[in-house]
Amino acid sequence: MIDVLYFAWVRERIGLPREKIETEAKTVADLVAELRAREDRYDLAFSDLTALRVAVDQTLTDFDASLDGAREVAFFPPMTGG
Amino acid sequence: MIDVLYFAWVRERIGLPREKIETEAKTVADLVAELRAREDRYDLAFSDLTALRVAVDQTLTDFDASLDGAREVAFFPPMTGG
Amino acid sequence: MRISVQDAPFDLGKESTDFAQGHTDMGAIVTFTGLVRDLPDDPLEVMEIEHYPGMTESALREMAQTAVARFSLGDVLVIHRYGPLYPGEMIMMVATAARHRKDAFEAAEFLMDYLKSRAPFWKREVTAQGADWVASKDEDEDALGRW
Amino acid sequence: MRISVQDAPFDLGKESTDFAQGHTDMGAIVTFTGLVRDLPDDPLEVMEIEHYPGMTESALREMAQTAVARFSLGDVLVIHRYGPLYPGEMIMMVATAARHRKDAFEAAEFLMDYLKSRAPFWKREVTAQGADWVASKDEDEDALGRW
Repeated sequence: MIDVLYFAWVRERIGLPREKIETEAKTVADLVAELRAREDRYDLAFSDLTALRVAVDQTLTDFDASLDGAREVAFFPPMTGG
Repeated sequence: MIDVLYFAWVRERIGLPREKIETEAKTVADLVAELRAREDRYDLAFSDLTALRVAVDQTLTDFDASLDGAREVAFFPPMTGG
Repeated sequence: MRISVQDAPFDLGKESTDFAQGHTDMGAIVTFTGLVRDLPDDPLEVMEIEHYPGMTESALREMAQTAVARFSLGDVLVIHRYGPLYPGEMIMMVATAARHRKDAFEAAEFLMDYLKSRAPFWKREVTAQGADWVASKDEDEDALGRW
Repeated sequence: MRISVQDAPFDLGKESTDFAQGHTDMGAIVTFTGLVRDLPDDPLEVMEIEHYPGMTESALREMAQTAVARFSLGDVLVIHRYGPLYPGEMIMMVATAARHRKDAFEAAEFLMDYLKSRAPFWKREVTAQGADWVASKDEDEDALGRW
């Protein structure tokens, strides 16, 4: 069981800010593939990975990062702070 | 007649902050030569021109600058503001 | 070091004074303040800032610690707001204290460059025409190449 | 644009707040503040700053005008004190307002680099061992090569 969080327009497209997901995914990319297979709104949200960023357990990482031991994965667009 | 001003250690070496000088000097360098010929304290103050800066009518310039029409000449060490 | 992620406004004057008075062994203090621009002809009604509670604080703290080590800072302050912000309001500030001005300036620029592209904040602009998420700028990503 | 050469202390907080509030059409405000370092083991008793009345104001104004044009500033503030200054006191500040952070930072650094070597101020440090004029640093002169 893993907490999956969505921010900004990813949250809007998927329609919720967070959910718990039962998954055997080994990597972020595996998890993305599972999510895209679920429903069109996920497929649309993840259609261009170059427009997305991912954090595992609140640390920025890549889509090929391992989910071994991960408790929280977050997807969001490039940050625009400051 | 020209106003000559001294700042920082130049003022201390010469022993006064400003004086009026009757001169026919064409350039700052000519004026410096006149002053050095006056007294040891001037000769000492102007002994190393690389350690000095000059402003004519409140604008930084060089020692070969003309004094044509100048009303005020100031001698001082490199600035240390900020 | 103080990191604050807050919805409430902050007092730039008080923060600047407190920061400077706390570090009189440092000769140079730099502050940067970012504001929601208030342009008479601009249709912006409100800017909404979303963030990632938990990660935001830890990401800012890590950036600040990196800056302290890299630029020999005596101290650093980062305040960043979230929620609805209206034109003219202050969005965020950073302050750096160092012995020499070069370190204080570079540390503040380093923090701003990282904060722009690596701290989990997202801006949404609401105008009469609707609402849009602010797109990240290539130049902001490129700015990181400097460090 | 405000240029002030004064012996009286200034209030960094009030100056920062006033400057920022006056320029809400600008997205970025940078301030630099220089202080007399107050080090417990340092023998400095007082720093005396001499200046060239008349030329100081015009030199600072010219630098500020150059910065406004070169970095598209919305405004600039320069305050510099003279006279005796004690450890912990603020010597001077500059503030710059620009649409974007890069201009605000660069303008503040430009002003500081010029102010250090081209504004007619001279510092004298008084310690238990006596008094000495502060020597100019080659690195300050070199810093001007950047602009």
